[in-house]
Amino acid sequence: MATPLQTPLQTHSTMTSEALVAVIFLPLLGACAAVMPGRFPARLGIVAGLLPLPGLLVAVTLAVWHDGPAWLELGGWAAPLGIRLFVDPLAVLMLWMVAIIGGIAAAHAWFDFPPGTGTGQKFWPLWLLLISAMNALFLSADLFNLYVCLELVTLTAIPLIALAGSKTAIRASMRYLLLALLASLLYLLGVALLYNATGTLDLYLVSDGLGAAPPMVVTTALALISLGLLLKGAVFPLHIWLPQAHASAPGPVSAVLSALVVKTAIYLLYRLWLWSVPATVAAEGALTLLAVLGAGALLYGGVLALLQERLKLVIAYSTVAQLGYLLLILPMASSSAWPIAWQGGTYQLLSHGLAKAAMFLAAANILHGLGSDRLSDLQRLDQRQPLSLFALAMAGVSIMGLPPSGGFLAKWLLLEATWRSGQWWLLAVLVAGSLLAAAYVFRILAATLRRDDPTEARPAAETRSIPAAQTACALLLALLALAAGFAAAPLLEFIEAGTPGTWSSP
Amino acid sequence: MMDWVLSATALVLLLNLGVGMIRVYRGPTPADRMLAALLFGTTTVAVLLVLADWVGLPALRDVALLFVMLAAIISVAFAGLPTTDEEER
Amino acid sequence: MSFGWQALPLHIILVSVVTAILIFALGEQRQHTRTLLNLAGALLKLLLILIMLLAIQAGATFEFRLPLLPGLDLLLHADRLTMLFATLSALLWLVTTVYAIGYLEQSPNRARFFGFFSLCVAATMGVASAGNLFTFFIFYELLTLATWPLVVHRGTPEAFAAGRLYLAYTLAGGVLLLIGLVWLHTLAGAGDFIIDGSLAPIAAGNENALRGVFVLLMLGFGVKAALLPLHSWLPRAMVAPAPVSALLHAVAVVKAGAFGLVRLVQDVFGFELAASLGLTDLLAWMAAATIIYGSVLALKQNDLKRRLAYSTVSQVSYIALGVATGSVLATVGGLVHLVNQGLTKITLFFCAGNYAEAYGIHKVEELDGLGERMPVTSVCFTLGALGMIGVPPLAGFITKWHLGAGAITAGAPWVIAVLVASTLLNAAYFLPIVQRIWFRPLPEEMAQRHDRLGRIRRAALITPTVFVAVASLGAGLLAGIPGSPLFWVVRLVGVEGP
Amino acid sequence: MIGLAIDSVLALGIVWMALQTVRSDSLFQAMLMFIVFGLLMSLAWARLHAPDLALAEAAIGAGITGALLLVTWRRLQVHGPDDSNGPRLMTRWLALPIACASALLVIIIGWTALQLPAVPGTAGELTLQRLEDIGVSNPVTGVLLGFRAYDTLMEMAVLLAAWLGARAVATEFRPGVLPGPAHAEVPLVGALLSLVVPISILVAVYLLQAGGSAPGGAFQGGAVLAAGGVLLCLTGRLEAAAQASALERVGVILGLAVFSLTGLIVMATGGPMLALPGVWAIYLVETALLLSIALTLVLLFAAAPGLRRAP
Amino acid sequence: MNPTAVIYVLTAAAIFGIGLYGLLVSRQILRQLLTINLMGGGIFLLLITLGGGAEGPPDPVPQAMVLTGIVIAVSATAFALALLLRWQELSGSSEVDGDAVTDAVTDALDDDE
Repeated sequence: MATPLQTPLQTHSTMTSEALVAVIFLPLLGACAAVMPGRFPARLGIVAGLLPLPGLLVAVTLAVWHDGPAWLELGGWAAPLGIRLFVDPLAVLMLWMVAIIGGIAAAHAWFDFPPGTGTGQKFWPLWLLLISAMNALFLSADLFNLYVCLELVTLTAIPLIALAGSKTAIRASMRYLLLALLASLLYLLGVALLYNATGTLDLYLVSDGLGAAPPMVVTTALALISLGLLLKGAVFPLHIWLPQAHASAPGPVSAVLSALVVKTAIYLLYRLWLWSVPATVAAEGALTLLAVLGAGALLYGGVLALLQERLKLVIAYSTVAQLGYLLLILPMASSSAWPIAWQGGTYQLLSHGLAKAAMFLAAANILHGLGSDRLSDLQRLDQRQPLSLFALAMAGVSIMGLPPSGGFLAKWLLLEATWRSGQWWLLAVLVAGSLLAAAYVFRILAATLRRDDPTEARPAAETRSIPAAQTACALLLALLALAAGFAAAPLLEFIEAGTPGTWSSP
Repeated sequence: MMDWVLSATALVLLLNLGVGMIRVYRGPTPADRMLAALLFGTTTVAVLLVLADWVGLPALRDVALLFVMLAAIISVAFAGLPTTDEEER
Repeated sequence: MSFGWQALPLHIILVSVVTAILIFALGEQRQHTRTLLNLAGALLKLLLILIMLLAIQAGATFEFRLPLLPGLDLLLHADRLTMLFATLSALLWLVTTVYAIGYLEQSPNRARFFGFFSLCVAATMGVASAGNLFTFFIFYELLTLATWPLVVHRGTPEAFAAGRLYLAYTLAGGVLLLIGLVWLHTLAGAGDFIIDGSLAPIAAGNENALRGVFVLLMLGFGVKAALLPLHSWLPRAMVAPAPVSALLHAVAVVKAGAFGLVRLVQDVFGFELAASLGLTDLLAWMAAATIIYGSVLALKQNDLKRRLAYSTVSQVSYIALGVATGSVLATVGGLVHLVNQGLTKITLFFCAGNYAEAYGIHKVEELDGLGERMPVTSVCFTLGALGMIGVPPLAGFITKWHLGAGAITAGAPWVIAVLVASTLLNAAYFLPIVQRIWFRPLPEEMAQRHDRLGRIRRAALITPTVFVAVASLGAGLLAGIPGSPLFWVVRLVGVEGP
Repeated sequence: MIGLAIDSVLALGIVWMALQTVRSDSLFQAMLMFIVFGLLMSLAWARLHAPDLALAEAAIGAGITGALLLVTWRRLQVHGPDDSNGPRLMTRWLALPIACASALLVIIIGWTALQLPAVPGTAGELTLQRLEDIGVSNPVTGVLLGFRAYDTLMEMAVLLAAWLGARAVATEFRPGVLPGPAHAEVPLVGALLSLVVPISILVAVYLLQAGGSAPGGAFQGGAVLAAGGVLLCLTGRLEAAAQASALERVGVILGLAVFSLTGLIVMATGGPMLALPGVWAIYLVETALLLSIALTLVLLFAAAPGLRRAP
Repeated sequence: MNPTAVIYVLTAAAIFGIGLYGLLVSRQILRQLLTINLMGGGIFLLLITLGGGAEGPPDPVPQAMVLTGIVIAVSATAFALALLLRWQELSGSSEVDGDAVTDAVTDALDDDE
């Protein structure tokens, strides 16, 4: 049923293959370089590992744009014997997000973790490995390889959280680690069953065998894999580890965690349910169930975000909520509005990533400048850190789904899809979710404009200055989130080309 | 016949292990537990050697060899542990 | 997509946006540069609008198109209705800016204030020149975003409470609007909505869907236009500084809602279609109810600005009433009130601001005898009040005359009754104020007080007040000559109306 | 019949050990049970015709993991209040439903797995058919360094990440972290060391070269070598250092770097990515992997950024 | 499926379940790590048994998966133990205050720092 399986496939020119491989291996080797002592290897590793990524992705994007999705067989072994990489518009989109958000967050981190010295020595190898792991994950077409990638993402992300060093951070890391390991095991158990039911580990060949396998086996396997991914992706009600972990991590790490790392699990859920599961498996109910969880996330996360007293916790709970949007589109997979829903979902993926990363970077600047991120301490932020506030507000506009922003276009598409497919409950959830988002974003903004002390006795010097470049990083991401509200048409066309095959209703 | 003898031997050795398990479980002193655990290593080696023939995998003798070596490490690791009140019980 | 001459509406928006960005960037301290920048921006914008006005008179067309989503473009264009609203808001921006410079002298956070003020005006220009409902919605929401910091500007708990209420209403309204838009989009497919009669071909069989869309859109616009029962945010927002009130009531926000209703009836549905679906009656009744209700509540208010606010609730609905009544004359009455109400109400708010700044007066009963202490302001206030009541030949009269005459031609004589009742109520809540100002003695303690204004500030506050008062006077007295608002509206309706 | 009896005894033992690991009151006892569980698992692998796994389980599962757990437990004892006998379980009202849910899951998994039919044409069958293309006769090595070499490479990255993570959280070096050097004074320990350490190197090399045709390979060999290193740590010959030396850093990234670069060079010369050109390349990569695995495991055991010789 | 396979499949399922139960109800982090390793053992056993280990040499692909899995498990355990040491250093306890699951829920509303 999936598009890529029905179209004749080709491996693109070697140039593209090399670009794909480089996207994974440059940061990986960069990490190796950053392990070595001294400033130079670290800087070399960072620059060589991150800077070429956009250029490589241009080549990959053009190739996918012109010739469609492509495989790359590693070692020259065809699936199911070997492992292959698969690149399609969705994967390209994710790679771009890693390159842009990972790159900008890295620029932000450069100042807090100077390469090659002190904490920088600990930070950069992990960071580069994380980037490499996410790129590998988005490209991998093999269920077991994805398990390894998931573990690599987990085992690089958690130490990065722990680098914050606070008691809360260590505690959150510990809990995240235990639950992430549990999630991986559930995933692995499901994969074990799938392999024995189908004889293959290839994400896109599994579907061939699933029809013949006993339904009970398929159900159990898919349920276990999904459960694991829902836990890794912090989907309500399995989100319990996320808020503290994301809120207590160092700023750039929070940005990447919320914008990219949790998305890896959602991405795999998409791959599993929209590519691997064939139409013969009655998946309608499962997709609706996932959407119900998404709706729960949207509402619960929104309400909880509204109750938090610390800025970073508000943003973290906002992540819990916003992930819900990504699951809401699933029940529309069998409707005629699916291409619109797909565009809306993926555009939400993109704009939330940009906006959320901007918010976390801005929050890091604020925390660093003010020494606190309690909402009650944010008074007169417009005087003290106007640019960080500006970034926060711009990103907030996108999170709320108000124009002009990428978030607005995503919300429009989602609304249109729900309307066209007649899924009224989804429509209601979308509306409620966006109103909740508006409530918590404006709550932050209100806290920053408040002036309990009208005489302005507070000296301006209490604000610690932060490097202009760090402010610029947050601003840049926020502006990108806004720009996503203008330059959508070609991007959406590209996304639409990769819409997973539309189902025929059983 | 040979097969029967081998498998019976393996079973006896395994049951032997089970008795050892009881000692590890019951204690009462850490020394009891440690000795039982060391006995374990030895018996495991024996089981592996029997299995090598019964299952028909000579490579299992390598495994047995490995266990012999590791037994030394585990015993040092045990010996290095402090005795706590709980274990003196 | 071209950024040249054709894209003039975009450039007019950008003038305000750039002004806003520069003001933000300048920071709090550079007061003189900011003032200069502000005035330059306002003047440049006014100039560009005048050029565009002349060009349109000469038959030029303007269009800027940027594809945002497949089948949905950001479209800016300029028709006569655009020009009516754009000219009004640009002119009042200039005036209000001058007034605000004087009003906010020495108060904190001026950079923020003027920055968001400029953004509001940019959004208003976007609303005016939106070429389709999608674009309209974008700028409409932008307007919400840009006005919120102004509403909460004072930073007090009351200000934030008002801000919360404002957001609750406008964002909920935005959601209704959005849903209506999505619905309309799925019905009518791709394309621009503001094409007269474009919905007629699909009307058959979709009557109820179109009714649903109309109601949703009407409620969405109704929030900002303060239609009953969606009005209660407006009086609460009175905690904001006087220039903000002027902005909310006259320049941008309420007007954007009313303008949306005009676009909805005139352009999106077309009067014929809306009337045939029974929708104009609905709107007319809601508007009539709002007119009466607002006036009655205004009567009860003791706070001057709150009384003015309820007056706005009432008066803005004249616009909707005129458009919904449908005949040419009534439409003229409604549209001309867009301008007349703006000029008159801004006069009144400036005066209220002057009283508050000079003597700290907020209540109606404190106004006794102020005519002798603040003659200029008081004369302006009186002119505004009389204009609101509709005393001939002032601006309000022009509106009411056309509305009444139009209602008769449209066969809706009940509108006359509404007008009469409203006029009596207007008189009932305005005349006592006028009477207090001129015919009550000044209290003893007031006689000893001096006003708190310096010379320069007084000039900065009085000049704009006089200017808008004269303009509103002119809108009534000189309604017959070419160039007057009535002149424009008649041409507009003559060419484009139903 | 006796075969079944063996299987039953082994299976019961495994389940019982697992149960005791969860249930026993003292944490120390739970760890012992877990180590015994590892031993029995190793026997199960032997029974299930998987000597590669038996080797790996013995060396890594029971050996290294067991030593790691014990030594961590000891550090916890030394550096903190003894709460290993504190409340073991969470509130009881939740424990019962969790037990029921777990039991249900066991039934579902068991039932599901028993329903699985044999599927023809699996990846494993293909592997056996195409093994000669790789050039090694041990199919497991063929998969690990041939058909699914990419997994192995990523797995090395995971190992590296674990060390990086441990280094990131080990903020300060605390003396006495490893069992004290008191054992160095015991005469027998020195003799033991002089015997076991060379043997571990020998066994590691043997396993490495055997890996091509017989069970063994870089992982098992690396673990055995690491076991030797662990012994040196345990007896105080090696101790934790606050910084890794350059040589250690090279060692840690060696496997990953050599593997990736070999793959990239092959691709640069026109071959497919990660296709190792011939058996010599496999051995080259395996040697690098072995060194990295051994060093990383020892470092992880020490929970320290680096190691140095005890004075 | 031959009886040996049945025995080991059931054993695998049982270990996984016991591990899961232990993970969810334990308060001690060290024990939680033990249980995670138990669960992993269950999965590995299932893979090999289903891969035909009861009859002869099992499918090499699951064998490779298990080998990889064992190394990943030891890596994760080692890192977790390092993190545990750090946690104890900061908090003086080797438990994440209270229960892994219920506590996280109450965390939702509390912020300590």
